[in-house]
Amino acid sequence: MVNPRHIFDDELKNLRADLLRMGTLAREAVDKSIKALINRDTNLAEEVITGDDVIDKMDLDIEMKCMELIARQQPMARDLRTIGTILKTITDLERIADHAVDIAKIAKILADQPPLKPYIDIPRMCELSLSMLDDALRSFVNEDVELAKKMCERDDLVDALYNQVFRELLTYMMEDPKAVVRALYLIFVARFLERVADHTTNVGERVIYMVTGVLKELNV
Amino acid sequence: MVNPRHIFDDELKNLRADLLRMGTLAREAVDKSIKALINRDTNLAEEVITGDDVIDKMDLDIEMKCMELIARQQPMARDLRTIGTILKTITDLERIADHAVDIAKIAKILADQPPLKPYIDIPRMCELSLSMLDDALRSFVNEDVELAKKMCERDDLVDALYNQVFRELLTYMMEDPKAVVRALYLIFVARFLERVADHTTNVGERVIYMVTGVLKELNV
Amino acid sequence: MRFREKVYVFFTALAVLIIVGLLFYIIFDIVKNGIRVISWEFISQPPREGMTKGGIFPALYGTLLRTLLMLIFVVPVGVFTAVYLNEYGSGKNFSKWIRLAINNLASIPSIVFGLFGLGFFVLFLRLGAGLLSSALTVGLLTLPLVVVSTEEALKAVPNSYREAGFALGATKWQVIRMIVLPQALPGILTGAILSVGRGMGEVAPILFTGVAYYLPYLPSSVFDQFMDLGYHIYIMTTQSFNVELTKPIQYGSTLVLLILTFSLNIIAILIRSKMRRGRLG
Amino acid sequence: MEAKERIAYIVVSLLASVAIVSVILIFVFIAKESLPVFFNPEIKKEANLRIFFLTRDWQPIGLEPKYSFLPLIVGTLKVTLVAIVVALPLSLGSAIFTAEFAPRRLREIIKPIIELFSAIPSVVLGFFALMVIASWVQDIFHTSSRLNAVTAGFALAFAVIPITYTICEDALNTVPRELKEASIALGATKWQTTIKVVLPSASGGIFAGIMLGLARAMGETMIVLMVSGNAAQITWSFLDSVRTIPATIAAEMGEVAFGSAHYVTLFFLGLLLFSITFIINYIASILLERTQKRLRGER
Amino acid sequence: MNNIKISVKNLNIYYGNFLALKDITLDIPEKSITAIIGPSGCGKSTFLRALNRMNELLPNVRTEGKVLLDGQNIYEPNIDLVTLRRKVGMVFQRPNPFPKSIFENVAFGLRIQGIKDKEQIEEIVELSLRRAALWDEVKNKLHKSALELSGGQQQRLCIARVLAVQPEVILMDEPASALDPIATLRIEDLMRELKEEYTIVIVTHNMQQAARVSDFTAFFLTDENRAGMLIEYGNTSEIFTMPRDPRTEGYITGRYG
Amino acid sequence: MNNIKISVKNLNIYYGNFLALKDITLDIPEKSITAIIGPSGCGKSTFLRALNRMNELLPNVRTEGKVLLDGQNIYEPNIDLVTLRRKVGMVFQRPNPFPKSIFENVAFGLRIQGIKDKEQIEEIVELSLRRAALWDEVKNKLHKSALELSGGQQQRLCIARVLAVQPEVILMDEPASALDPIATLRIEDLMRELKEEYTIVIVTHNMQQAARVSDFTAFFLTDENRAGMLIEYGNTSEIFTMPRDPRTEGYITGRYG
Ligand SMILES: Nc1ncnc2c1ncn2[C@@H]1O[C@H](COP(=O)(O)OP(=O)(O)OP(=O)(O)O)[C@@H](O)[C@H]1O
Ligand SMILES: Nc1ncnc2c1ncn2[C@@H]1O[C@H](COP(=O)(O)OP(=O)(O)OP(=O)(O)O)[C@@H](O)[C@H]1O
Ligand SMILES: [Mg+2]
Ligand SMILES: [Mg+2]
Ligand SMILES: O=P([O-])([O-])[O-]
Repeated sequence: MVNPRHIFDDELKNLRADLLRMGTLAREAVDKSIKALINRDTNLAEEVITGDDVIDKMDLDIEMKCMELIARQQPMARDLRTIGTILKTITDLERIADHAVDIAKIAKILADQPPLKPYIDIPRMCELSLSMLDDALRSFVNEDVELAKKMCERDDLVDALYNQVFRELLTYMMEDPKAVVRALYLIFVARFLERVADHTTNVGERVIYMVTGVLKELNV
Repeated sequence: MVNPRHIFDDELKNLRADLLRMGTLAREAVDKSIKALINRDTNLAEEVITGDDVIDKMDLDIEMKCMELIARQQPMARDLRTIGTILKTITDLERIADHAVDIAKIAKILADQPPLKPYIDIPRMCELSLSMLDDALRSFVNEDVELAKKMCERDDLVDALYNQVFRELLTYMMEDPKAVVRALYLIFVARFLERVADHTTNVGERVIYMVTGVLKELNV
Repeated sequence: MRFREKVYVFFTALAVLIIVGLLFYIIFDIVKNGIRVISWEFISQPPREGMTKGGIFPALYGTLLRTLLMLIFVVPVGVFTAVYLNEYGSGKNFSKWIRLAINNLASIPSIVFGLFGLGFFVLFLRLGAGLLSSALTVGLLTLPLVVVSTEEALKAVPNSYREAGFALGATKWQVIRMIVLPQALPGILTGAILSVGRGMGEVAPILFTGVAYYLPYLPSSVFDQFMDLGYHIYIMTTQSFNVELTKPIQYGSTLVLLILTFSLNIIAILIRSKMRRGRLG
Repeated sequence: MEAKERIAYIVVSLLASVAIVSVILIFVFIAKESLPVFFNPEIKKEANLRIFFLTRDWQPIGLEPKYSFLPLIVGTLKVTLVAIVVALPLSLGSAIFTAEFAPRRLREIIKPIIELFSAIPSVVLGFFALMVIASWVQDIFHTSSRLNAVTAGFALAFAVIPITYTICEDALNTVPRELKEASIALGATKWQTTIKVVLPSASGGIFAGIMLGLARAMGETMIVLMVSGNAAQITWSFLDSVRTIPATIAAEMGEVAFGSAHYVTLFFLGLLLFSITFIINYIASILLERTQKRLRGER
Repeated sequence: MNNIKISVKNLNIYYGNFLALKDITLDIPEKSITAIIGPSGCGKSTFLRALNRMNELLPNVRTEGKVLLDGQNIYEPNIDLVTLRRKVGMVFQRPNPFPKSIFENVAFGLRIQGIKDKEQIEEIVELSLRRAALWDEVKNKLHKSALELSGGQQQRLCIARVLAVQPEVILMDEPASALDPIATLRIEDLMRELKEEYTIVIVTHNMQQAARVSDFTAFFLTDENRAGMLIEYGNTSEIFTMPRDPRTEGYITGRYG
Repeated sequence: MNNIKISVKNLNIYYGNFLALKDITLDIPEKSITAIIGPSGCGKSTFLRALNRMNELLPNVRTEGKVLLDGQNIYEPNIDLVTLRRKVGMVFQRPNPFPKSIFENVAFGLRIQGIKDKEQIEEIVELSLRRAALWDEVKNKLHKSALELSGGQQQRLCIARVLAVQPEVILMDEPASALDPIATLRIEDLMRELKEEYTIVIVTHNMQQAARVSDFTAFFLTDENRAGMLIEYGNTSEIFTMPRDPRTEGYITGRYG
């Protein structure tokens, strides 16, 4: 017997695919923005900045589709939670992409300034945040609560790294007035990456809610 | 003839009242955090920090109520848009409250440090942001599209102020290494206020969407 | 309160008991007294000795023949009248008149049919007093029976079948022929059987239209006079010169008539109940 | 295809008009044969409305034929009254029992059995009445004549019962089950439900059943012909022999000369009978339709 | 959670040999709306009719187990059915006013109780019609036939009719399935008002309706022998946002089977 | 937007003197599902039945205006009704299979066209049943009575029966209102598949159904004289998320009146 809701399921599937695509774009944006920063690649930075429009549009698109699906298909229970999750997750993804833009803008500013010091912690933060995002998206696709929970735990590492970067750069600033601007920007970058991880944690919480019906803040 | 949906209308009204209450709380949190900063009032700062739990809980509560209302009342058209608006708006309000906490934390740190300079621009930014938030909430209550639009325009002022504060503080930092930490924190505060205004703009966009059905980003 | 209600209900049950008891008593009495008389001879022989002896063959023959003739007339007329009423004529004035006529026919006392048969078929159409006049007269009398039961059967065919047929591009006659009539067949059959059962036992309408007291020969054409079972009973019981002597014959004839009409009615009931069950399933 | 349709329509319409034509013909012919009562001076002398309704004797055979309808009408009314008095409680009671109180199985047995009554030809009923009922009546009432209004009325009741029963039972049955359940769910007992909800709802149908039974009783020929004694007399006693209108026609039509005053009078009786039963049936059918409509929830 | 009004314990119902409801145990709280949902034939109506012993009007029904109304088992032999059914009123799927006047419909329950006092009757009739939110619409035609009302009005009249006998529990078997969407919403609204004073149990095919109107929802399903069972019972919002049983989830999201 | 299949122009329909539909103008696109919604009595069924001239089976109906099917006015006098109704098939509210075998039900439309070729008939029957997503369920009992099927299966059989005469348009008047929720969803699913090849117009009381299944939605309402009018017509998603007319908004959010 065919599932009588298969059309709705198809639409839901499309929506999830859309979300995943958006997640991937956001992830790439962050990745590229950090690459642009490190490699002083203004073109790449510009790409991230202009690319954000696509993501913003996807955000709107998906939201409208969700509303339409609610209006037209009267989802209940898990279906409804899925749509709720998508609705909230796209906001986080959109924010993540915005942070990528913020970073890219800083990359553009710093591109023609001498490097303060070799980038070590920031790429590590980026890597960590993005691996979290990967896991968040994967847990969404596979409805994998365990993965989501583990992923959320890693947020602490990102926070620790942020504090470390913050303190280090603070020292630079106090030591060398000429470094102030650059260091400040880098602090912002670190801060943005920390936010990326925070938003990623939100996604994880949402996945858990979607599957279990329980919504709990994990990154207090 | 009585409106056959009056129970649903009542529930929707409750939800709107909840949202308003949450908005007011968020607004107060921001207000208090800045007051705590200016007056070096660690108690007040602490109050903001602990008070955030209430707002977080409201966020969850309202979201769950929205989902329940969707599941149980099959809202359509404007009813649905209202619920969608509430769902998204609470995220913004929650973020605004979070930023208040961030500011409060900084207030605590800066409380036992000598003032860098008299606060002028930051209180103004705060005032401006909060007046925007007031208008946003009012436009939500009165479904006043015009007010929402005007409110969003003021975001540019906040941005301008932010840039001004940023540059000024940057100068302080470069001039005096001892000022670096304090200036840095103040930049963060300014940045947070700027974010508050951004989130407020989002609320405005949502109100416009709720009333007209058209969703457009106003603060690109 | 409760007790009083039980008493009421008891009285209604008593009514049933009385009616059913009487019915069984009638049957019992007739069977008891009639069964001894019935034999092959009784069925197959003509009456003898001034109708005090012998059988009832000519009467049985006459009855069956006139009923058969009646059937040939009444079934097509009745069925198609019903078809008209239910399929073609809804809302038309003509069908209001038909319906009025049918109701009217059903209400006319049988003796009035007899008068009419005499005045119209026998005298006016000059069909003479014979099988045909009688069959037509009785046919008119049972016409409402056929129309009503056919119409009921037609009505029981859900309208949605017809709409479905039309929506598939069928013509009216196709819908009637391929969907409605087959579906209504059991009902039509019941109507026909009931009309036979009814017509067979009617005496009043044939009194003046062709029945004979005694005939030495069987009718050879539809214009001939005939003997009839019911009439036979009537004559034997009221006009016979020695009622007591012919009592066994009276009972025998009555039993035969009763068996004929009952069996037909029982068949009709069976068909109907089967039909009803079929519709539910 | 078009032609086939047309032919089918024409054939069906023609057959359908048989009923109308018949009724008209019946009326026309009965009326035609009885019209001389008004228009033929010869016949008017012997048979006219004054004689029919204002004299007291029916003696059609003899030197001076007397054609008063009054004894016939009285006879008809007597047997009808007896028939209704006997049949009504029995059939209505049974209808209530079968429709409301009998378990379903029992009901499915009772109903066809009672309806089988209508399958008994009236000669057979007459015969039975002659053989059995007449003796009962004589034993009970010690009458001089076995054949009288009570006997005939009693026998007629057998003819009336199935009609009245069937129509009443149907009427009770068409009362929607939901109505009964509603009443019971409101705390009414079954009997209260029957009396307060079911009977009022079905009252039109029940009344119609009674009327139709009445018409049947008035028009029935063979039974009364066989067991009423056929004495045309006006008395108050129900234990006297009576002669009814249909029985008179049946008994006398066979022996009259066509066109004679007697012949015409008999046809006029037929016309009278026809008219009375027509009116009764008409009222009944209106009642029935109205009740059914009401129960179906139409206005 | 309110007090328990009706407590069903290990209820089994048979039609002849066919087990239509299997081992139902369930507590219905006072002054709330409890909805029974489930696919066709799962025994919803049977369950509902067990609560005022209406099943006994059908032949061959056998009931095992207990149904406690205010702690009293209604299946005990000494229970007075008439009193029980006045306490536990019932509203049916199709509006079924008696073919009498509006007034007489509502007065019916009083008259069969032998109440004769005209004023008292008038008072109760008005009160019941008011409670059923019908008074304003019919006050000028109380003596017109009830059959002239619209479907939704008729259904409210049926509710008024039940209210007049002052029930404590009102059972409703798909009370809105014969009505149009607006009339349906009005009936639902009325239910919500009535639950202030009465305990209401409804059966509905329409899941959305159960979701909209009820406080508690019971989900029934048939097992492999077509016997109806209780699958899940709880707060309506939980049932519709996070049901515990996957079969409930499947049913309410339309993916059952 | 697809091509226009049916174009209704200034349609007025009278029952006797009563104007039931007033000045309806509306274009129905090809290969899509168009839903007609509106309160009871607003003329939805009347409208639908105007599209294949089924109204003419009722007495006293008068139709003004035009209904163009592929540009051809079906109300012109020379139109062959039989052909029209084969082109514009209809599925009714209650499943109404003929009391014949499953096979004969589907073959009916062919037989009335005079098709005798056994193989051809068998082929078309199978194809139609497949298209109606019923083949697998009935292929082993084609000669069993259609009345033995479940309600949902019967309705799909009725759809197959229509498909067998190769219509271009399928009209459905509340095709799922007699079905349980699951069977309803299956019919809706089938509709979505059918719209790949056919133009479908449905009437439904169930707003949610219109929302779920249709591409376009027309909202009808009656005016003060009880004449049905078209209030709004457009994309289903727009109608249900941001209707332009406040009356539409009122109706779909349940606040009409
Ligand atoms: N009077 C009866 N005799 C025998 N079986 C019955 C009777 N009434 C119901 N049943 C059977 O009992 C089961 C439950 O029936 P019930 O009417 O309670 O179901 P339901 O859930 O109300 O269904 P629906 O939603 O179709 O009304 C079904 O299988 C049905 O066939
Ligand atoms: N055969 C008819 N004769 C007279 N009036 C009719 C007829 N059929 C329908 N009407 C009237 O025409 C109007 C429209 O009826 P229609 O059946 O088209 O409405 P509908 O929208 O389909 O309603 P529902 O949702 O109840 O099916 C109603 O006012 C109705 O009373
Ligand atoms: Mg049920
Ligand atoms: Mg309709
Ligand atoms: O989106 P945020 O600025 O609140 O991280």
